[in-house]
Order: sequence, then C-alpha cells, then structure tokens
Amino acid sequence: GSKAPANDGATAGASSEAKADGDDATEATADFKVAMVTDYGDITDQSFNQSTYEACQTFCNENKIDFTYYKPEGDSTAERVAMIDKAVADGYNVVVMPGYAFAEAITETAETYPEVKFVALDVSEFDLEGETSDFNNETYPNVFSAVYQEELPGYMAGYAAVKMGFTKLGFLGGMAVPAVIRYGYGFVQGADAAAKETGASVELNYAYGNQFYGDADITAAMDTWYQGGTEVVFACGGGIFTSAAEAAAKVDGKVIGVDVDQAATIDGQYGKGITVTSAMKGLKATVNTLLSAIRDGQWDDYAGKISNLGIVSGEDTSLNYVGLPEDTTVWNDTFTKDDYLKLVADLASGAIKVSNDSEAEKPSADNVKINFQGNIK
Amino acid sequence: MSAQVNKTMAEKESILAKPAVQSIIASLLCIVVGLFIGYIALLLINAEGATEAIITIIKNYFTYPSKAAALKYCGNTLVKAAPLLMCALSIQFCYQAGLFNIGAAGQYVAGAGASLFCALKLGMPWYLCLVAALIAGGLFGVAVGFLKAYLNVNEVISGIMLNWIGLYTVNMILSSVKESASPYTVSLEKTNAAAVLPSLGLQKLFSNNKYVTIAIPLAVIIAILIKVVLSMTVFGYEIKATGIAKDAAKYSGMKEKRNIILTLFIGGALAGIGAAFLFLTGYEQWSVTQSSVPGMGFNGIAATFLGGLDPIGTIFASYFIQHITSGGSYLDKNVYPSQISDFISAIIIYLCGFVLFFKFFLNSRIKNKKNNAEGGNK
Amino acid sequence: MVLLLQYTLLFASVLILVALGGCFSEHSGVINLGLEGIMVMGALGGALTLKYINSSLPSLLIVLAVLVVSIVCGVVYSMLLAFACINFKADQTLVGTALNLLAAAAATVIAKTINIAEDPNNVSSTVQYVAAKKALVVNIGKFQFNWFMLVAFIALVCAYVVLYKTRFGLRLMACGEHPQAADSVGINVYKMRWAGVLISGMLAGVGGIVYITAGVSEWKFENGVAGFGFLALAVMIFGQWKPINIGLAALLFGFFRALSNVYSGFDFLAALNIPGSVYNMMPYIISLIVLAFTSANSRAPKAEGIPYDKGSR
Amino acid sequence: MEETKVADNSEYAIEMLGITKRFPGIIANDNVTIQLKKGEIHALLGENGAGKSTLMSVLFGLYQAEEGVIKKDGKEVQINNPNDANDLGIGMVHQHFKLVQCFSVLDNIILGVETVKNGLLQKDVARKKITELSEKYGLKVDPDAKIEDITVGMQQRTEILKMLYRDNEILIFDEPTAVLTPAEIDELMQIMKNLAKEGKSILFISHKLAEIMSVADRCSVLRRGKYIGTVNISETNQEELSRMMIGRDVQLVATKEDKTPGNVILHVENMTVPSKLHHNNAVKNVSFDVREGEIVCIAGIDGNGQTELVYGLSGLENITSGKIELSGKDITHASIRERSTSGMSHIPEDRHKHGLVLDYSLAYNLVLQRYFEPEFSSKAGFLKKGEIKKYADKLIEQYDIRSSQGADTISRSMSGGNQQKAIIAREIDKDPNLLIAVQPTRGLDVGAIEYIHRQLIARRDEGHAVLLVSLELEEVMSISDRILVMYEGELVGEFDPKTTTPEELGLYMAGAKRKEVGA
Ligand SMILES: Nc1ncnc2c1ncn2[C@@H]1O[C@H](COP(=O)(O)OP(=O)(O)OP(=O)(O)O)[C@@H](O)[C@H]1O
Ligand SMILES: Nc1ncnc2c1ncn2[C@@H]1O[C@H](COP(=O)(O)OP(=O)(O)OP(=O)(O)O)[C@@H](O)[C@H]1O
Ligand SMILES: [Mg+2]
Ligand SMILES: [Mg+2]
Repeated sequence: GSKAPANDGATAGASSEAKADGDDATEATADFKVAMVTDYGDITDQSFNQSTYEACQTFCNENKIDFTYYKPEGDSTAERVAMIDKAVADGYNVVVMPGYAFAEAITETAETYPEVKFVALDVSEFDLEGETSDFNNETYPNVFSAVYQEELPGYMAGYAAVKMGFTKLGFLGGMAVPAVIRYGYGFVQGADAAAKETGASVELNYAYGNQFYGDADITAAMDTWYQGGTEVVFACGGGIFTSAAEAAAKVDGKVIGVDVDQAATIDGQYGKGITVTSAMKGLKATVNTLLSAIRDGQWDDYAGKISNLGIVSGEDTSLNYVGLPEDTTVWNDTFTKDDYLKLVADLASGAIKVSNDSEAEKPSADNVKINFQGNIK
Repeated sequence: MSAQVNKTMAEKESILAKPAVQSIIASLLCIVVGLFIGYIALLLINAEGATEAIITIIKNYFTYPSKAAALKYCGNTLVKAAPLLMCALSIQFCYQAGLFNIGAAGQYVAGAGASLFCALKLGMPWYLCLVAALIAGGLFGVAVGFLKAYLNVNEVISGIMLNWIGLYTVNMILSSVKESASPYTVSLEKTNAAAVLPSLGLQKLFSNNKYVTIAIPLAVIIAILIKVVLSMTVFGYEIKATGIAKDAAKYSGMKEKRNIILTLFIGGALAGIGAAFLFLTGYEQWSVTQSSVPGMGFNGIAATFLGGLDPIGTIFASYFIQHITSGGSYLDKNVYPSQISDFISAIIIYLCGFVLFFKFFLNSRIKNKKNNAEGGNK
Repeated sequence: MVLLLQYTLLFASVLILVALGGCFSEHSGVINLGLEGIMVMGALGGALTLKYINSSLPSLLIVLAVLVVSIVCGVVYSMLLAFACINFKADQTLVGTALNLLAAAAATVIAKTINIAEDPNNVSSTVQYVAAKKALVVNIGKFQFNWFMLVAFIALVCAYVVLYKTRFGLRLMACGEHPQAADSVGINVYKMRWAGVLISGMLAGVGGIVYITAGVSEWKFENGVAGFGFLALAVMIFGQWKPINIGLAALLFGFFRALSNVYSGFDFLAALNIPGSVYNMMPYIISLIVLAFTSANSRAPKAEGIPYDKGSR
Repeated sequence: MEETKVADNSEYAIEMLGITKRFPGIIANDNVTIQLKKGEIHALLGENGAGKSTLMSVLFGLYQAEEGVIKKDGKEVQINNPNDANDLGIGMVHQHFKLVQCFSVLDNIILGVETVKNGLLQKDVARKKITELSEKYGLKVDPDAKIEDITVGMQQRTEILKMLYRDNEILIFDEPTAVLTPAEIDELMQIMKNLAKEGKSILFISHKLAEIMSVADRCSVLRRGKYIGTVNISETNQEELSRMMIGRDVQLVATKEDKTPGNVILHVENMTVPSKLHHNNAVKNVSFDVREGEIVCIAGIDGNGQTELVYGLSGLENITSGKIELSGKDITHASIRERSTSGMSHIPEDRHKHGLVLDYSLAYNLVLQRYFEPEFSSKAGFLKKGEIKKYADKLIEQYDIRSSQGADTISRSMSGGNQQKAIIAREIDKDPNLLIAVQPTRGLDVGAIEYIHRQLIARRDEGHAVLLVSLELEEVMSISDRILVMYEGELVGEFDPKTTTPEELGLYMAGAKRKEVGA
C-alpha cells in the first residue's frame, strides 16, 4: 500500500465548482453523491449487501444526499468495473462496495478515478495486493477498506453456546466465502475453548448451504440435525436462517443469528426465544462513520487505509465493531452478561487469541467432535 | 404506365415473398412488440421514468457519455455475445437434425470446466484449452447422443440430467484451482497468461478492453461455417435428412445413429467452445459453489429462434439479446427491478413463437393478391 | 427415518403434481416445457395468498384458498402456452422455454413491485408467509403431515380415473395420439388441447406452491423453483405418461432427493464419508441410468409437439 | 314428422349439387353434382388428385364448399363439421384410416359417441352393441385388441363398425380396397352388398375398375375437379370408364415379350428375419433366386412376412440367419449403403416414411441414393448443387414427373402419383442389377399404373432382375415371369403365371395348400 495523498486531492476533484474554494468542508458536503455497487447478491440478500444498502440509504436520506445503487449484470470483475465506471459517469463520487469480490475491480478503477472516494467493505489487503502484499494496512490513496474480524463474534457465539450448556451444536454457513469461513472458524474455536473449560463433550455439525437462502432441501438437512439431537445452530449467511429457524421451531431448538441482532426478526416470525444470541459485526456503523467523515471533511483520516475492525475497547463494548447483543442474548446462570464482558476484555487484552485463517473451510478442534458435511446442495 | 406500376408491385411482392426477408421482418416485429410490452410494464411500475428507462435499455453502452467508455463496454457486450452465439449455434445445429439440445447448458459447463482446468491446473496454452473445451463439451453431447441413438432416451431429459451432473462435477474438479479465500477459480491472467485468448490487437479497437479477443471474430466465423456446412455440404444434407425423416435417411443408407451422435458431438463442442470463449478471456471466474446451471445455454435457445433458425440471423440475434440484457443493468434500480430486461427478452422469445404464423399469414396474403391480380387480367 | 419418509413424500408430492400436469398436456398433444415457469407463477399466487390471508382462519379454509389461487395463477399463465401453441401453432419447445424465462423475470418484478408499494425501502422479491403457512401442516408425532401430500394423492387418483375411465380422458388422449381421427369423429381438437394445457397449468401451479412451502416460510422469487419443473418432466417420461407409474417414479426421485439432504442422519451413510456433491448428483445419475434401461420401449403420445392444423392431412 | 314425409318423397338419399371447393391455387371441385340413390352403391372414379376425397370431405363436413348445396332426402342441409354429418347419418371410412393406434378397437369405435353414466364410461354397453353389429354384418373383430396389433383388414372393419355403431345410413368409403388383400377385398365387397341390402346408401371410391364393375350400381367420374358424368354399371365396361376418367384409351393389361432368364443376380439361402412388432420370426428359412431378365413376384396376403423379407434384403433389418448374395457377392452383413452401391435398388412400400424426405426439394430427393457420389459432391464434402439440379431436370423430363415448381418443388406438396414416379425414376436411373419394388402401384390411378408397369417391364427387357412384391393378384398375374407365394413367413409355392390361375394362387396364399420351394 502507498501513503495517503494530500488533503486537497480527495475532496476537490469531486466537482469543478468546488475546486476554487479548496478545503471548505461544508461546501464539499453539498457536492458528494453516493453510489453503492452490489456484490453478486442483490440488496435484499439479508446479508452484507442489504446491511450496506440500508446504512447508505438511511444516511443519505437524513443528509439529503443523492444515493443510488448499481447491480452488475453478472458475477464478474468486468461487470463490477462496468458499474463503477457507470456510477462515476453518472456523477457519483463516493462509491461503496460490499464484498471481497470487489478487490480486482478496485485495482482496476482506483487509479483511473483518483478523485472518487472508494469505500470497500470486507476487502482485505491480501485480496487487493495478492501474494506481494506488505500488510502495512495501506492501499490506494482514494480507497478505504474495512475488514471485520468475524472470527471474534464467531468465537464469542461458540463460547457462549457451550457455556450456556449446549453440547450439540451446528454451524450452517451460506456459501464458503471468507467472511463466513472466519465466522465458522471462530465459532469452532470458541466452542472448543469452552468445552475445554467445562469438560463437556461437545459435538458440532458443520456444513455449508451453498446459497444464501433457505429452501426445502436445507430445511430437510436442518430437520435431520435438530431431530438428531442438535440443540443450537449458528445460521451464518443471509437468509439461510429461514431453514434453520423453520426446523428449530419444530423441536424447540435454538438458533444463533449473524451480522446483526437477528433476535427480533427470527423470534418475531418463528417464536419467542428461538434466537439465543447473534454474532454481530458493525457494517452499518462503518458505513455511517465513513459517510459522516466524508460529509464532515474528515475523509483523509480514512483514505488509503485498510482497517481491521474488531474489538476496540475491553471496557466499553459499544465502541466495538464486533460482539454479541447485550439486550437480546438469552443469558443464563452458566453464562451471564458478566461472563460475556470478561470474555470481551480477555479478547481485547490479548489474553485470548483467535486465529483468523480464512482458508479454514474445514476447521478442526481438540475438544469438540466436528462432523463436517461440506456443501448440502 | 400501368405495366410499370405492376412491375414494381410484383418486385415488392417478390421481395416480401423471400423467406429470408420474411424472417428478418418477423424478428424485427418481435423485437418491436417485445420492447413495447416491456415499456408498458415499466409504465405500470412507474410511469414517470418509463420512457427514459426503455431508452436506457436500448442504449446499453451508449449511456456512457464518453466515446471511449462506450467503445469499451460495447466490447464487453460483444465478449458476452460470443459465447451466447456459440450456445445458440449448438442448439441450432442439433435442431436441424431434429434434436432439441437443451443439454447445451451442461455442455457449456463441461467446456468451462475443461478449459479452466487445463489452463489453471495443467498450465496449457490457450489453443489446447480450447481443444479441451471442445472435447469436453462434445463428450457431454455424445452422452446424450448415445443414449438417444442406442437406448431411445429422450434427449431433452438426458440433457437436463446431464446439465446437473455436469455442474456438480465441474464444481468438484475446479475446487482444486480455486482461490484459497473465495469460491472463485484463480485469476487466469495471473496464473497462466498463455492461456488467455490472444487479442491480435482487437482490444485497441475497443478502448483497450482487455477482454476483447479473437473469440468474437472466431464465433462469427464459426457461425458462417455452420451455415456453409448445413446448406452446402454432404454432411449437412445428411444431418437435415436425418432430422426431418429419420426412416428415409436410414433407407437411403445414411448411418442415422452415427449422425445423431456426431450431431450432438458437434453441438456439444460448439457449446463447450462457447464457454472457453468466455472463460479464457478472463472475463469471468468460475464460482465452484454455484448451485444452478449457468443460463447461457438456455438463452441460446432464445437467440436461435430470434435468429430465425439461421446461423447468420443468429449472429445478430445473439448480439441483440446480449445488448438489451446488458442495457438492463444500467436501469435506475431504485425505481425498476433489473429483471425487467430479462422480462423483455422473455417476451421477445415468446413472440418468436408466432413467427411461423406470421410468415404463413404473409404468404397467404401474397398468394391471394397474386390470384386476384391474375383473375383481374383475365 | 421419519424425516426421510416425510421429505420423500413432500418432494414426491411436488413431482407428482407437476408431472401429472405435464402428463395431461402431453396426452392432449402439447409438450409443456414451461412447467417450471407455471410453477413459479402458481407459487407466487399461493405465496401472496398466504401472506395476506388472516392466519387465524380455520386451516382448511387457508389450504383451500391457497389451492384456488395457485390454480388460478397456473391456469392463467398456462393460457399463454395454449394460445401460442394451439391457436398459433408456435413451436412448443420454444414457447415453453420462453415461459420459464418470463415467469422468473415477471414473478420477481411483481414481487418487488408489491414490496416496494408496501414499503419503499423493501426492494426484495421475498414474500413471507410464516404465520399462515402453519395451517398447511399437521404434526402427527414426529411426522409432519402436509395437506398437500393428500392433495397430490387425490390428484393422482383423479388423474387415473379421468384419463382411463371418463369420456374426457378418452377424447383427450385421442387428440394427443391422432388428432385427425379425433376431429373426424367430431371432437374439437383445439378445445381438448386447451383443456389439457389448462389442466397442466392447474396442477403445476399447485406444484409450485407446494414446492416453495415444503421447507421454508418465505420465498425469494429470484430463485425460481430451481429446476424442479424439469425434474418433473423426467418423472413424467420415466413414468411413461401413466399416472400410476408417475406416482412410483416420483416416489423414487423424491426418495433420492430426500436422501441427499438427510443422509447425515444415518450413521452408516455418514460413516461412508461420501462427498456431498455425490449425493447431490445422485437423483440425476440414478434417473439417467434408469431411463437408459427403460426407455427402449417408451412411447410418447404420437402427436405431441405437432401443432394441429385442421386443413392438413 | 314433416321431415319424414319429405324424405319419403325423394328418390335420393344425398344430393350434392354444383359443389365448388377451392384450395389456394387450385379448384379441387369445380361445380360437381352427384346424386346418391337410397340403397345403392355409387362409385366415384377419378385420377389421383381429381378431387374425390375433397368432395367426400365436403360431404362429411371436414371442408366447407364455397358454392353449391347439399340435400339430404331432398331437403337442403348445412354440414359444418363431422358432428353435423353424423347427426344426418353420414359416416365415412377415410382413405387414411383415422384410428388411434394405441387404443383398443372398442375405444376407437365409441370415440366421440361414448355412453357415460355419472361421468364414467360405460364400455360394457358399447361392447354388447358392437358384438351384435359384428355378428349381424359378419365383421369379425376383437373389441379389446389394440389397433397397432391387428391387421389392416381388421382395422378397416373397425372403421366400418364405427359407422354402423353411429347408426349411419349413408356410408362413404374412400379407397377402402387400396390396402386390402384379395380375400379381404372380396369380403368387403360382400359386406358392402349386405349393407346396401339393409337399405344403406354407399358412396365408394376406388381406382380399381374391376371392383367398381363388380359391386357398384352406378358410377360418377371426376376429372381434374370437374364432373364428367354418371353411368349405370350394367351399361358400361372398364374401357369406357377409364376413357371417361383419363380422357384417352388406356392399356389395362401389360404386354411383354417372352425372355429366357440369364445368370443369378440375387441368391437367398435360408434367410430368417425377426419381426419388429411380435416376438417371433417374420421370415422363416426362405431360399430363392432372381435372375437376369426376369420379374419374380412375391405374392401373398398382407402381413405374411413380405415387408420383413424386403427389410432383410435391403438391410433395413438385420437377419438372424441365412445368406444373401448379390451378383455373386456376399452381402449378408453389408450395410444398406453397400447394398445400394453394389447394385440393389429398392422402391419402398411406404413412400412417405421411407421413400422421400418430404420436406426436401424434388431435386434433393432425386439424389437421395447418389448424393455422395463424385458426380454430386466434391472431395471436400460439398454438394454440387448445379449438377444436382441438372440431373433432377433430366429425370423430371425423362420420367415425366409433374410438379408445380420443377426441381425446386417441396416433395410434400406433390401428388402421390408423382411422388411415386420420382422414387421410381431415382431407383431405376441408378441402373441397378436388382430392382426390388414393393407395391409400387398402390393407391395410384390406372394411368399411373400403366406407366409403372411399363417401367418394370423395360428393366426386365434390358436384362436386369426385378423382384416385385405385390398384394394384387391382377398385377402379379399380368407382369411377373415367376410367382413365389408367401404364407406365414415361408415360401409355399412357385408358379408360372402362364400355367396357373388366380384361384390356385389364392389357395396357396390362404395356406390351404403348399409345396416345396427352394433355390
Ligand atoms: N388441404 C388441401 N390444401 C390444398 N390443396 C388440397 C388440399 N386437399 C386437396 N387439395 C388439392 O385438391 C385436389 C384434389 O385432391 P383430392 O385429395 O380430393 O384428390 P383425390 O381425387 O382424392 O385423389 P387421390 O386419388 O390421390 O386420393 C388436389 O389436386 C390437391 O392438390
Ligand atoms: N396439405 C396439403 N396441401 C396441398 N396439397 C395437399 C395437401 N395434402 C394433400 N395434398 C394433395 O392432395 C392430393 C392427394 O393427397 P393424398 O394424401 O390423397 O395423396 P396420396 O394418398 O399419397 O396419393 P395417392 O392417392 O395418389 O396415393 C395430392 O395431390 C396432394 O398433393
Ligand atoms: Mg383421395
Ligand atoms: Mg390418395
């Protein structure tokens, strides 16, 4: 990665009128337009596209900023680049892109449009720079990327589940994409650690649905799990929770949500108390922060950086980008809110280390018996 | 003077009576009516932006203000039109032999799998990858042909089954060359640049669009070749005879079983090459977790029929279908679902069903007029 | 075990309904390749009914309402096929394919438009029906009975009786075998073919709603019905265009489909450690093999696929 | 009540007055008038394409005439569809049977007039009525047999029962004898006479003058859509009828010179051929020779293995055992193409199924057996379209094949007679050592038959071998040099046409007598 450029470059290029006034932040505010380009999924994937879209839209509505989104014709870099080109051609100068798949598209366009601000989510430095990456958390001067440490909330969820007394767990991933893999790997590590502490014999069914939505096939597999004794399933990927919740509701099983606090959504539809907790990451917060920064003329604080967003504070959990929902998690005697706070503190202090190997599509553990089933569909 | 008038009238009629002209008129009519229905749908969804939206779809890459960008994205449309054309030709070739090759989708998948595997795992140069795609697609075709010729299995059904089998097999095989942290196969350009189809300077014509390769002219040349084979060669004569009159073909000593298998081999090979034409440009990476068969093969059906079941017509039809599909991605998504362009192409394809009737109608009108004219002379 | 049975029956119900639909259409002489599309439209109608119906109504009423709306949607949509292929002699494979593409696009557009109308921020094509869906099932011990299983069974019995025991069936099959013969004894071939196609629309429409409610309580219409319509066609051919055989074929296909999802519940299967992809391929490979061995004597209705023209001989 | 009164007054059951029916580009019926008396058998005669079928289709409601009126029992009626015809008591046995192959005889008979109770078919009621009818008129059928399993004769009986089941009074038979064996024809003639005696009125179309002479009371003749006239059979003869029909004199019996046969061209030894339909052998251990300069005829009732015999010879079916030699060359396992290029030509039984690619142009069809030869295709595999056209024009000229657009005519649109001429031209112009002709004159008018017979005899006279398979005894007797009778897959007798009689042949064909035949 290279060093971020001087201030003026980023803001001034947005509009020819603004150029004269240089660094007047309020002036620049009126002149930025936000475009989002979706990943392979649509903005209704109940996952990162949707969260990003909703965050952008809320922000732009509140601030009366032009906002639109583009959906590439297909699942390829060429088509993603086409949409970025189109957005810029249409006069949008802030482009928000969720998903690691945008890495190459960014490589192809960032230098072409130095005046456009690129906000990427989930795109890691490795994704951008490949084998030659220097891992200095810097990248193109007009790009900001946020990468979440999904393994952390995954870990918390796994740890919590075992601590809560569940011994038969399930992990149902969407597609095996990096974020999902990290969640899953964290989940396994968390369960493993808790099993070691409690000495319980823990079993874990592990599978990917190969899609981000539920259907009869996946529900059948979930029925098999739940009716075979599985007590709680971490439904990790977009709308795939529908299958897990459907099956759970039949036998009084439990579900762990993902990305956002899904308790309201899932419990609202399938019955109170089904969701024991959710492994969250702060997509919306990031989008909000970044767009606010751009509005307030503080883009330079972020430009050219790649942030690994995870735990910021061991004390004030509200500052963290990842975590479990403190209000809706079903705390019990064996795992209280205080236990959770201690866990966060340990993670923050480095007392507990979580590996984030996103190649661990098929994780293993010492104290948990993993029954790996690959892709269901 | 009246003789003069009669002559021009007759000329006009004879132009209209030409099957090729009728096909073109019919296809154009389908397109116009299809767009019109699409426009109505847009009006229903949101009347305000409908006109602009339909224009956006039609304009496709012309929506870019700069000429360079427009050229670049014209290139992209062509890049995707080439494999579509190949799939369409696959279906058409088999259709001439009386076979409905719905398995083109699976043969396309096989071609993609083979070409990528050879390129990424075995490090072969592009021409060998192309051959591999040809063979893989062809073999999938042969499977259908064999089942049809020797075991009387309906080709539509075996084709559909093989589509799925192909998909899962290719997903399994390509898992060995996927990126470590994503379900996509590794980048072709970075892994094995020799496997990228050469451009021979073509990309310069399209603002250095790196995906523009010889695949585009090759696809057109293959279409012309197919036209020649079907209409001018002994093989074409046999294929068509087998297609329309299997028993007569057998009676005259044609090996109808061999012809069925050979036809499907060629059909499969065409679809397989089609996949290579896309994947060997690096335009797209294969996602090994995809759980539905790529639509290219099915869209080929559309292109074939819109092209009036003629290879040359299919060149234009493939381009057109790709043109409006790409155009759809430039719609204002806040107002209109992007599926509206799929909707329009589906309507156009549906309307193609009426082409036969349209031609019949036209011909009987021409005939009636002629009769009347002759009657008047008497 | 119970699960295997339950899902076998569930998948088989979908296949039976849709395959019977194909069967009626083909017996009348029209190849219906658009089953997949009709399923989507039937599913859309049914899903919207489930969404808007008062879920506290008696479940029988809900089931009936869903049935009726799915049927209407399927029938209306299949009219596109009938109109083009019967009255305008369009190529049946082409129109069928067009209907599949059209349904996927149209259903998405419709679902999105409805969602946006309700809530401008909701641009999804998902229709939710959690509450009302509960009316479709009854738990009998561990077995979750779905009313549509009964519907499929009734459809099967009715199809058998209608085809082989009634005047209508006799005439319908005559139109698919030898329309000129049917015409010469005063049967209106066009009418019968319309009837065949509309019945296929009705059954495939129901099949669609059964499919999308089989496992989940919401459906995203961008996803269509994932090739089930085509699978049903295979079942129909495998079943030799005969209702009873179709029922058996559907059970076989349903069994393998179910097995590919629940195999992890069987220790000996789980122990084999066969990759998931293999299980996924299984239904297709098995059906291909079975078709290879059974197709030699397979006989499709003779006149299927050939537009009927009164004038020609 | 009133209707019956009017009916009683009229002498005619049906009158078709001044009927005109046009098809695009052709007037199929031009002001045609025919009157059918009650209880008579009225023959309708005309060349191929003269408009007979069209006229009957108008009467049966399949087509609507542009001009003219139809009267039933003297009262004008409108017949818009077969249902109207049926209501008026008009029934029709079509030239091409309209039977559903996979249905049973019973299903076919009741189709369209089913008896139902509570929506369910009442087949037992129908079965009873069918049994009664078949006993009354001597129409033997098995009501539960599938059409695809029964003989053509039985199928025809099914068609007749269809009419009787509907209580039709006016029966139309469109070329009913074209597909029947001599015995079946006799049987049919008898049935028709019985029906007429019962008071039914019959319209009967045939190209066979002898049949018309033997069964009809009166005969109306059409030529090119125009009505020529009606004659009483008792006051006319075959020559006059054929003159009316064609407009010139026709030679009804072929004449040929005596000739001594030369070398053996086709040698068949112990050939056995399996049957496609049934699980047994259709041809059993058959041996015979065909020599240069002779026409050998395989006679026999349809369905006794003739079709399979030819399939075995031509390679359309693999033989189970035996040996075939052509001009001394063993072709037992040769492919169809090899047999063809070794000098075998085959005029197939089913000209639509095997003989022609109906959607190809006439030119393409005329090279169907030769397109791969260097004359018509280049080494690179391209067709020489110019050569093909030239060759086609030559054959069209030489064999007088008539069609609307010459070599470019789509074969489907040609008349049956001209389609047959095209096949014959193609097969004969190959100059084969052996010409196998299977029912080459089926369904053709006398003019066309005369032409084809001349061609076959010309082959023989040039010193080539001809193997003719025919169901028509008259044809067999008039043009063959040697007759082999086939019965149940075996050759049961060999005859010289000069020393045998149709009656004797009939005994062998029916299996009543047999003698050893061998090569
Ligand atoms: N459906 C049709 N469309 C157009 N022309 C037709 C049609 N049916 C018959 N014709 C024409 O009408 C004429 C009379 O045909 P028709 O079948 O009545 O002859 P036919 O006397 O029965 O001949 P054949 O002895 O061959 O049966 C033919 O020249 C034919 O070209
Ligand atoms: N659809 C059609 N369009 C135009 N002409 C037709 C059509 N169908 C039949 N004909 C014409 O009707 C005439 C008789 O047709 P038909 O089907 O009776 O022929 P066929 O039985 O093969 O002939 P033949 O009676 O000489 O054996 C032919 O001249 C044929 O060209
Ligand atoms: Mg006729
Ligand atoms: Mg005829």
